[in-house]
Amino acid sequence: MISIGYDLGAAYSKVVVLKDEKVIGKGIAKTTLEPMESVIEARKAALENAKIDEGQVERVGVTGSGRNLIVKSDVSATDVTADAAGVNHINKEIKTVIDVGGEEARAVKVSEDGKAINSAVNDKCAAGAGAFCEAMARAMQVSIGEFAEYSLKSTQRIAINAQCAIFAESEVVSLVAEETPRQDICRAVHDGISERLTSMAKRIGIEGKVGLIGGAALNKGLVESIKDDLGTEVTVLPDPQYVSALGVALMAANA
Amino acid sequence: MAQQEQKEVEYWRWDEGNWKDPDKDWKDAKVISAGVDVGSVSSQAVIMTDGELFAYANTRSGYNSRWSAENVMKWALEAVPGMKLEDIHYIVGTGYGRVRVPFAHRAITEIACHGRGANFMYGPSVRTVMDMGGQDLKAISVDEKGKVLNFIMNEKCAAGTGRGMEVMADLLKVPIGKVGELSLQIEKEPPPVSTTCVVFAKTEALGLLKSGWSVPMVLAAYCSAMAHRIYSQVKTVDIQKEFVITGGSAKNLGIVKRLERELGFEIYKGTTIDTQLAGGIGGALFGKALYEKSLKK
Amino acid sequence: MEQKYKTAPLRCWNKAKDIRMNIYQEIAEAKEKGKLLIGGGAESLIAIPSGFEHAMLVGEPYGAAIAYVYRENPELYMQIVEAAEHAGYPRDLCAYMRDYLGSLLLNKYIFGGPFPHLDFCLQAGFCDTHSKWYQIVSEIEKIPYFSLDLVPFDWEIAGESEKTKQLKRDYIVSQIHEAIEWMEKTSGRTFDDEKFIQGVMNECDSTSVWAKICIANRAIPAPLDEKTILSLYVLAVIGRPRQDVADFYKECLAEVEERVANEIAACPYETARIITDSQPPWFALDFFRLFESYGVVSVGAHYSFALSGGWEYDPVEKTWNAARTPRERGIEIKTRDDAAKVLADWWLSTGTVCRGVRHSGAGKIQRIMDMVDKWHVDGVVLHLNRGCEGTSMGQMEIMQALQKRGTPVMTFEGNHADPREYDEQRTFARIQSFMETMDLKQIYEFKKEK
Amino acid sequence: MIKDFVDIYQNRHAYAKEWKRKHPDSKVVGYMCSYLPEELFYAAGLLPVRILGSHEPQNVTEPYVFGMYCPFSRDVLAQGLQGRYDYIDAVATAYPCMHLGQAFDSWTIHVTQKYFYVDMPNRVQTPYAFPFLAGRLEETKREIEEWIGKEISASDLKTAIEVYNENRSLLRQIYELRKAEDVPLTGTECMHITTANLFMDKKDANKLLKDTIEKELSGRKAKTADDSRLMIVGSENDDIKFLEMVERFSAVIVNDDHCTGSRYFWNNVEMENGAIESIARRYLARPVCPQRDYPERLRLPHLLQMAKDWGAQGIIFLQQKFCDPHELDKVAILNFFKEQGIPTLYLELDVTVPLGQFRIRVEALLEQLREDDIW
Repeated sequence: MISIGYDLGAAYSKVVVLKDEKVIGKGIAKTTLEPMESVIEARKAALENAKIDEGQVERVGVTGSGRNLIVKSDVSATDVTADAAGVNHINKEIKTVIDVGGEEARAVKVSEDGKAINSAVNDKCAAGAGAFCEAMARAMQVSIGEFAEYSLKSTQRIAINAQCAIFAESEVVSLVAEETPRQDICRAVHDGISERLTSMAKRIGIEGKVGLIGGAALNKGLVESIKDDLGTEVTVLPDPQYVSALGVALMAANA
Repeated sequence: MAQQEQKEVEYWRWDEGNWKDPDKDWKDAKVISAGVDVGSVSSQAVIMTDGELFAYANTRSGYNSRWSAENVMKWALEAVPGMKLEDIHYIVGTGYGRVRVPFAHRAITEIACHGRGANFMYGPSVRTVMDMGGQDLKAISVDEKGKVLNFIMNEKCAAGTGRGMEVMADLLKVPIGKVGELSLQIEKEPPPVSTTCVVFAKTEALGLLKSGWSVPMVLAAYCSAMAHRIYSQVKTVDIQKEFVITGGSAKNLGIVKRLERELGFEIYKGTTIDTQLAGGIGGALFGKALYEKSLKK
Repeated sequence: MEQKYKTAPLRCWNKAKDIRMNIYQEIAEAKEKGKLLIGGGAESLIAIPSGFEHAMLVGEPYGAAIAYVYRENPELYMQIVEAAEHAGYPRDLCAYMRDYLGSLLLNKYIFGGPFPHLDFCLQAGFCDTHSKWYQIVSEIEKIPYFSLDLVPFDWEIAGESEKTKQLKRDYIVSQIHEAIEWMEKTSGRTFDDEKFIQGVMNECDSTSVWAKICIANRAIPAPLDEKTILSLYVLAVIGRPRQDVADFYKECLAEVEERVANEIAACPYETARIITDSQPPWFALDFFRLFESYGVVSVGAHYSFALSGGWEYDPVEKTWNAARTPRERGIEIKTRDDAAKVLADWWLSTGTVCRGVRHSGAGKIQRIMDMVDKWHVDGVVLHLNRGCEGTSMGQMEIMQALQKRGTPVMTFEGNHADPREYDEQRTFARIQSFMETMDLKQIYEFKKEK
Repeated sequence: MIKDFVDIYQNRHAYAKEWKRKHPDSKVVGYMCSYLPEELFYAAGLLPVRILGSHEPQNVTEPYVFGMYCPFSRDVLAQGLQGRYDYIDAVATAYPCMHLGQAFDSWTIHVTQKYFYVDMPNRVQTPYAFPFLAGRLEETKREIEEWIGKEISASDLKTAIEVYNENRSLLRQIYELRKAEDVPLTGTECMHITTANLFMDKKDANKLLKDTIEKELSGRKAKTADDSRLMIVGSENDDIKFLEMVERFSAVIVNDDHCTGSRYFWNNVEMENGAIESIARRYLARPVCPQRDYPERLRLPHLLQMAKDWGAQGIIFLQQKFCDPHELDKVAILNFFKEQGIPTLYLELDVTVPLGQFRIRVEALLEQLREDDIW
């Protein structure tokens, strides 16, 4: 059984190809002004990576805010359900998942059998999403990578008080003006985002192991802040940005 | 990810540069004063001779205010052969980095400086000054001397600021200077975007393009949303004519025209001076006054 | 999939609509008809002015009506809500109040014409906003203002002492007398005790019968869905002391019981039942229809049950029944003072909205759990209402309690009277996830009503 | 001495624990609103301590409190959830406002089961509020007696009232000193005193206050006549960091209208025949919190009088983000001072203050006040 899963988010399109519940191909592409462009590019990459052609795909699953772009599918599910299915397949011990996408962040409680029991989503403000980091990195004139590295070197804690990505820049600027060490500012930004993420998780109640998925899970600085906030171990799942796509591919296979 | 972005063309970048009045010689001046406006997005250094505009530089702020201040001042001086920093009698620092201008004699808020600067640029009839800066919106009501009577600033949300427009320009691959006119090249005014939150507006803009909107339409929708937000902000101070705009976004006709529609009257545009210089000019004028005061003592 | 149950439109629905429009018409014409026109809030013991020929513009439902305008005329709505913001009232304040103030400041009556000029405001404060709301209104309108202080009973499980209860009764009774004398002085009109007594009796009848209607909705299939309930409960909110309203509810109860007897369902596909809490986003009730496309019917809300209902606690069964009216208890009301005492006690002991605002803890949780059991509820939807922090009291605690108990619960942030703070796309997405977590499949495609 | 108050402000819990060690057979009651008649509890030999936030970012309250409720109420609840007040034996409040009410309800569910709740009337302007409150206080007295298992005697009450009255008078004295041209203590120092006082046994506090007035404040000059004189008005505020920032400029805060400041102690209990009645009258007559200021607006003349008597040139309106009662008074107050020609600045407080964004607003206000200087 070969199934394909699409996770069409606001910032990226992610595609996963499964053969008998094993990942055989992955593809990712940045969303552009031309909607289908990134979908096609990501699918192409995934199929090439899986070394199969489209004809061999038996089942199709779609999730993500852009899921209506794919007209014909066997399963269409919200990110919450796809997250739960994907996480549970990779690591059964994880009962609470935090998914940090480009503009959306969510926390999902997962049942024994990989169903979503409960979930919370970040509200209308983008603070607490990946885009926040990008804006901050830009204000600091460093790359996302360096941004995370700096934050790990931080020695003192400061609180950044701003709920808005762009406006937090001015807090950052005034911190810089006060000649606060760069690494502490980076840490403060990560703490700020982490605070919002963990708040969400706490609203639905944290149980079992905590897993982290979504592109921002690759940001070591953020992961560190989240660990501190929760005071527990946090597992970053392999290929975190593909977990939703994997989940919905699974659901398609079992549909 | 961010690295990739940096390779791409930076559409948000506006022209930087420096200028000197060819017909003036600073050696004839009794008082040479300067205002250095270090903002969160851009920095300006303005040099005035006996209270008249003489030279300036305008550049992007670095993340370290001190460097930005030194850098922009250096640039302004480069425009003036032979002038050295020490030749300037009094320097006022203003803007976010005002306390970090190493060579400034005094720091004064951009609120006071924009009030004073607008008074110089547009004349004593100015009553309301709207500073549309990089991350702040400031509505300032002033008297005939340009003295601040009351002011309001946006809290905790940068929606409707110049910085947001830069992100839009970047997203739609339109040079920032062209955004305004392009947004006016439409048959019919589209409904404004529902959110001016920079991050969400991005998604919304993408959505609109997907549903077949043209780039000018999207820009129009974003400009009118920004204009509306700006209007709601100024509405809380009592708006009086003449109403002028300072700061970078004043150059964006797409916003200005739509703001006029909301206000129901024309925004006063009687100046030839670059609106981004208002803060620096105000600073330089305070510098002159403070220097003369110090002589009297 | 064919329908599980037969369904039929509610016969008395149009009558409800007419009574509502009449009331707003009477308000518009009050002046030329020589009646007093009074402004105030829904929980303001609106039976008190019954002793006068009067009409009352009740603030909350009027705010809701303004929010509803957003559907047909978003521009007009924006003008109104922004008028209040431009006057300096922050956006996180009570959305009903902001809509109301905007309409007043623009002098636009949402049902046409200028904002009707009020003779005075008579208001009762039970949340942080109400007494200030009408203070601001009377300052803008330069009219007299009287505000009662309503200190509600605590929930029964708190075991409040009889002496404290008596103090609260006395406090309200003396304020009712104070209010009546004040109104006579301010208006120069004489107060008719007979009419007042009738108003109080009607108030008790209307609210007691409404509770019976809610109880009838325990039946499976549910004879009423929440969207319908919301268009019925509003009559009590704006006119419970009126004869026509009291009579209407008796008629309505009869029809609902008839529906129960004949298994006539509100939702022909009923497979699961939910309740909600706090006011819904009035301008976007479509989300109830999205639920129905999954065979999910909302059978009510603590909010609509409590605001219009008179409930009596049964300490033995630890549950709430329809309160017995003074008539049913054989209490005779002869004088103004009798009526004041009955009204005060009725409000204190049978109303559960205000006590939920002052004491949100264990008591409100107990009430919600009771509803979950008695109305056979499979899931609870909590509207985290940015527009009304009073009805949002205790909601997060309720969510925790439901999770402990294993009852599926969904929250969504929104605003009952400010569309700018309600994101329909995201709310629909959350509902879909919620349905997926409840393992429910969509039965038919949902189309948004125009 | 001031530094002792600073020390108690910073180590409030150490103080209470020490007090408990010294009074082994007595109890501590944490309370949430300045309308709580502390005299009743003090008369019973209990120590009432105000529960305030710690101004640290936190999210332990997230599961229990709706996001629209004010940062202060969340910060207060957070203290309980984090076990900082683990030494209190009961929690108490007079009806505060919805947000703090939520913090109280959640506190009784998750932190301290034993509670006292006083139905403080809102309509303090009606004569019928008095018999209600007096009766309610009799009940509270009875509840306390049942809890501690002994009667509160008339003389206990009398002493408690005397101690609290003395405390109020001493604080009032300190505020009187702030009328001077060269203010003997900064607003920051004063806030340390008034706030620390909320955590203290008033007998200790009174001693310390006397010493400070006699030994430290006489002849002291903390600020000079050139500094701009400001008054702060608004909701709960013990935001030392903000005051420090303001007073780092050439400015001094000379008075306030906050429930942790002047509203707490402005008026004494006037002893009449009955102690309980006298207490009830005091709480009905005290400077009001906005949601109790109707139908008449009694705050406006009171604030103006304070501004005049203390020579405040400008007013900073400091309000907890999302605080409805204060937002409902905001328009009236700002317009009122505009008519009076006194410049105002309106700021929203959060758990931590965005100093970067506030500094410029404060500086601009001060520039506005300094006629002669740059203009």
